[in-house]
Amino acid sequence: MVEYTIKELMCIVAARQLEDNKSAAVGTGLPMASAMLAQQTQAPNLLIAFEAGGVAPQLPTLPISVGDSRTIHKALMATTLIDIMDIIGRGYIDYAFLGGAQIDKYGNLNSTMIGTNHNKPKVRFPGSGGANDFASMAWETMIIMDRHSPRRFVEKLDFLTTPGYLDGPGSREEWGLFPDTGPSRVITDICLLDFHPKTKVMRLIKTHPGITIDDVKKATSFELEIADEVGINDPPTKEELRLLHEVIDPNGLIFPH
Amino acid sequence: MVEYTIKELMCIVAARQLEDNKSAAVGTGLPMASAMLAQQTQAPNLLIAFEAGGVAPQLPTLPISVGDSRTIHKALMATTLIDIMDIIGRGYIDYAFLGGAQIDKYGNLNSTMIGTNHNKPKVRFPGSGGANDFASMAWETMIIMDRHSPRRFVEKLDFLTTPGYLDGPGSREEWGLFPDTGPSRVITDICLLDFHPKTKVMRLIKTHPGITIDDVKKATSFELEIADEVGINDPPTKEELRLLHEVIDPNGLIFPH
Amino acid sequence: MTDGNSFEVVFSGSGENLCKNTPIDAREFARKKSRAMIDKRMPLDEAIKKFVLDGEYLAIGGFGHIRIPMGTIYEIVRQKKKNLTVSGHTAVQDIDVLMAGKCVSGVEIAYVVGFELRGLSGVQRRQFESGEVKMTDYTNGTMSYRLRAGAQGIPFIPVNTMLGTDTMRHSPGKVVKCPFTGKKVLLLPSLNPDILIMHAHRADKYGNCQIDGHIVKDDLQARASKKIIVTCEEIVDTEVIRETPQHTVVPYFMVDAVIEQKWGSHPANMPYQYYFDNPFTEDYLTAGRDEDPEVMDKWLDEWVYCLDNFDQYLKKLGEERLKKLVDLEFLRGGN
Amino acid sequence: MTDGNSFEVVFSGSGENLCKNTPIDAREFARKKSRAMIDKRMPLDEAIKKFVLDGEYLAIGGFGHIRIPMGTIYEIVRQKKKNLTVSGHTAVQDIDVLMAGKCVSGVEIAYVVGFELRGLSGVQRRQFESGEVKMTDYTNGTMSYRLRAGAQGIPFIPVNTMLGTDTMRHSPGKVVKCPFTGKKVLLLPSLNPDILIMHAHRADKYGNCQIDGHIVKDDLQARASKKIIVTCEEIVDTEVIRETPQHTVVPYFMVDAVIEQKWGSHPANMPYQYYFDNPFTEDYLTAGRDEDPEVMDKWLDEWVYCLDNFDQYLKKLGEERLKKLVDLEFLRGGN
Repeated sequence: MVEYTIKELMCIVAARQLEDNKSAAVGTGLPMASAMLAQQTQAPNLLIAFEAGGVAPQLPTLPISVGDSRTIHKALMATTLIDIMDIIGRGYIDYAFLGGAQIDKYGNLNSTMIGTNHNKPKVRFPGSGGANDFASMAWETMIIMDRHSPRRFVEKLDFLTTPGYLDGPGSREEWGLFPDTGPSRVITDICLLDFHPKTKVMRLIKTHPGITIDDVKKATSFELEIADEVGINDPPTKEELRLLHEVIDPNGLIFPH
Repeated sequence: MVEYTIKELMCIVAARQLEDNKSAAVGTGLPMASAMLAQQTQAPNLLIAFEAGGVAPQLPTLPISVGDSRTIHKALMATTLIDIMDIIGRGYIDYAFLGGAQIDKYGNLNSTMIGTNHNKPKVRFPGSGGANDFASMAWETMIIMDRHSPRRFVEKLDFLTTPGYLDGPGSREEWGLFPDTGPSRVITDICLLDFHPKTKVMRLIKTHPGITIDDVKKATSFELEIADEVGINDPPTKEELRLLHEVIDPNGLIFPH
Repeated sequence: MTDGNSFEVVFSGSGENLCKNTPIDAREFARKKSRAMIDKRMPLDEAIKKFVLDGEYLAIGGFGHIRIPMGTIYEIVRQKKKNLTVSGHTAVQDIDVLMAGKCVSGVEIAYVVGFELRGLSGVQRRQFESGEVKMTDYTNGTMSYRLRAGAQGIPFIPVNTMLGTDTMRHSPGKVVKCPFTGKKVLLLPSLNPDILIMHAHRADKYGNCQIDGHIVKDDLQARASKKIIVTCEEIVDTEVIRETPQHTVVPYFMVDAVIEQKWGSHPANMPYQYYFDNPFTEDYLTAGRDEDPEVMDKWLDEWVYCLDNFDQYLKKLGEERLKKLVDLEFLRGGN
Repeated sequence: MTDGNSFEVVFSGSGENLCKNTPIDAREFARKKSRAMIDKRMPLDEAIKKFVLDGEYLAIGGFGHIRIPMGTIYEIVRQKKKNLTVSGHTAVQDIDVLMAGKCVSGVEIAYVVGFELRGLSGVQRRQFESGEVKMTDYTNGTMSYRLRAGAQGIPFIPVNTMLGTDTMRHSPGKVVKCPFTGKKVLLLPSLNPDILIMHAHRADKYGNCQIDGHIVKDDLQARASKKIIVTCEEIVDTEVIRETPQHTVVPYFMVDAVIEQKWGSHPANMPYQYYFDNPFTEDYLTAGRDEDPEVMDKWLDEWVYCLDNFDQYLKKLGEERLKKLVDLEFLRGGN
């Protein structure tokens, strides 16, 4: 049996969600590694765009930042941040690929603060960065949450930084967000979720190996939708792990050897 | 005595109006030639910008168009039309330098049509081009009108393409145009005019040699302000004419030999 | 939704927005395009057949007589496309030939009819003055601002120009007070053309385009438009594009067709490559100014209809003539 | 003014616009600058004394750890500037050093506190969580859109993002229905910073700046800001600029001071020149995370206050260390 870490599994499960011939705007860390892995596996024609202006680089190694010079290495275009935002607004980006600190049942994300007073937060996080823009304007949002726990999968966010389905069905449209957009997948350290097409509530579709449906329910503060048939994510293949360590992150920036 | 044509005189009188260390956005033809002449005479530091994106070129010869490759020849910047517009909107351009088919007493210009029905004009002219943008947003507008006649200096324009002082004092501000902007000079084939600081009505300040105040009044359909002392424009100097023919327009594009 | 403020509209223009696309339509269209690097080379006539449809709203790259896609313009005329609405953002010989070919039923005008220093066009005067072609007037700045809004995917944009003029009154613009500062601004609807035709210095076969010199507005037009046909002086290997990614003006995933067409802007000026063919344009203008419209029809017969394609047009021009335009561009032997 | 329509404001956010400049203020300021080509070279300390004033709104070029003007940042700290409001458009080590030096009283936030993959900053957490520094939240996209509006000279801009979120509720934005299409959009106030500090690859002595690679947002920041201090890796002859005018990102007439400062972005990444100095940043972060704030003060003593200028800082780093960053940038010898 192949040995792997949960972080590797998350990255690999996330990569498997990306279809070929689509495009992704990716954040730092796991989203970036997942998109790169997808290009090496089932989605060779996946177009990757970086917030700071890099479009379709030939990434020599994992960038440490969404702006670093790796993101424009032999790129097809090196442009501006606002041009990337416009390109997303014009409908050319299929996947926004993000993380967050807290998430609610509608896939709304908090990456701004913990606490109740915005002027004096208990913990101050980075804020939106480009996440709100990506999740507002890309067709689908893919979310990676690295610890699935009741404190992170909450009934009510301390701050709604980035839109999921807001208050539920129809709510994005009511506020003026583009039609037919919103989160489509959540990848955590214990499972894979999507959103119920009618209720727009997060729905468990696959657990990671060794995890039960009940484990997931216990790790979640809100009531999840559960798919009629909950599958189990295949563990990483040798080839997926090889690509991750040898091609995507040879220096062990995210995945130490 | 030096021989000259009226067109040469107009270009030279216009050039003399431009101060050093200022900037001008120029249209095709006489405005372009005047700005280039000013650079060769009293305004060596005059910055010239062209609508299509050329900023401060070293013009090898008179461009035939505000976009042609001469306008970016050894330029300091070759950018976009919208960037030039933004630069004007941000207050970096002192002079908009334009022409038109009709003008009224407030310095409003018509370059759109003759007739009463916009959908079926008697004569269709080019329209605004960048003129309305320039005259709306630059600090001062300099206007060259190549035939001073009652049909061109009219009480009421057939179409108000480009703003002067609109309906008179305060009218630009009332419509939301930037404060402290508007036309400052009109150069015609018979005289030089400015605008009365209070009434904003066009005011005769200098005639061309051999022209009387009465000639100007007769050539104008509306009632002009007349300066307390109306001067006479100095005829072109030999040096001004030499520069025009040898340096600015050696190929005789505007000023045939 | 806590606030009941409103935002007074102090003026509404009477003009018609001749482009019916909204940013949401443009998004839906973009969604269907593949993000894969696909070889998009095809013959120009095939590209026009496939992507330029009667009744569409057409945007044209370049400016005035600079870097305009004349090869594509001639082919549209040759195929007798009808009822195009054209974005007239300093439109000169490009729109003139389209109108001579009776392809145009509406124009959003910033600058038309004029050939800058060369005077007015007879073809355009006849068609505009007879009322047979619809017109809505704007300015060069506001046409760019409308494209910038279309490129951003917002339905309108505030501008500081056109205020108080008949250009504003005959546009669809609305004057409002800024809810933050009270300053009045004009709101204009965004613009998302159906199709852009443009001519670049180089592109790869997937459609990554680079332009040398001033971009003018091709970047905005590309981002705002639904479809793009690119002709270019040279098709290059993608590695060439990847060497200077900062130089890429249009990325491949926006582009539908790529055609190598050397001299594709003749008789216009291709910066750093060739200058205007002024005698050609003068002859063309003279034909159009003739009171007898058959004189222009004869010109079109000779230079468009009787030729199968742009290569035949170039052959008819002859190498000597084209070579001279290169000399002019590089200031060898007079203006 | 013929129409009585209105334009409903369906939501108004509660946030404060921390920048008080309007586009009209910015215009008045621009009017007074000379358009002449004047030698604007001066020592960095003099430029900061002259152009960065206590209480001003500061914009910083570059992005995250890329092309940020660190030499200028250290000098601002050395001069103990106070009560700056900073535009936090993916602000990382730049804003962190300013906050460590107690120069900052307010931040318009798109991204702060985080060092991307490297984790959170102790310095920023302490100052934000204590409430001593004012915050208004935005996003990277909307901060750029606000700058685009400031660059255009319009007082607000519609955007398609932030709608329905707390980011919107805590901003000064207003949601309205588009008067042309009925679609709801968020209006945000434009942004015209008092001063931009930026680091370019090259500039001439008049301030014409060129940047290699992705421009990120320096072009917009330059056009929106009242004053600009440029440091650059190399001051070049104006003829070099004139050879590739398409490459010019900021024209001279916007710029107030030009300083040649090789390695001016250290420890950040200068594309095509040098990569991150990761151990340096890690050491810095570790100092900031110490519960004892004196640890950071000691760091500042060592690397800022006890040095007279950036050249001494470079000397302290040593040539070997800097040379290694060039190797890293060109992928010689590992990441």
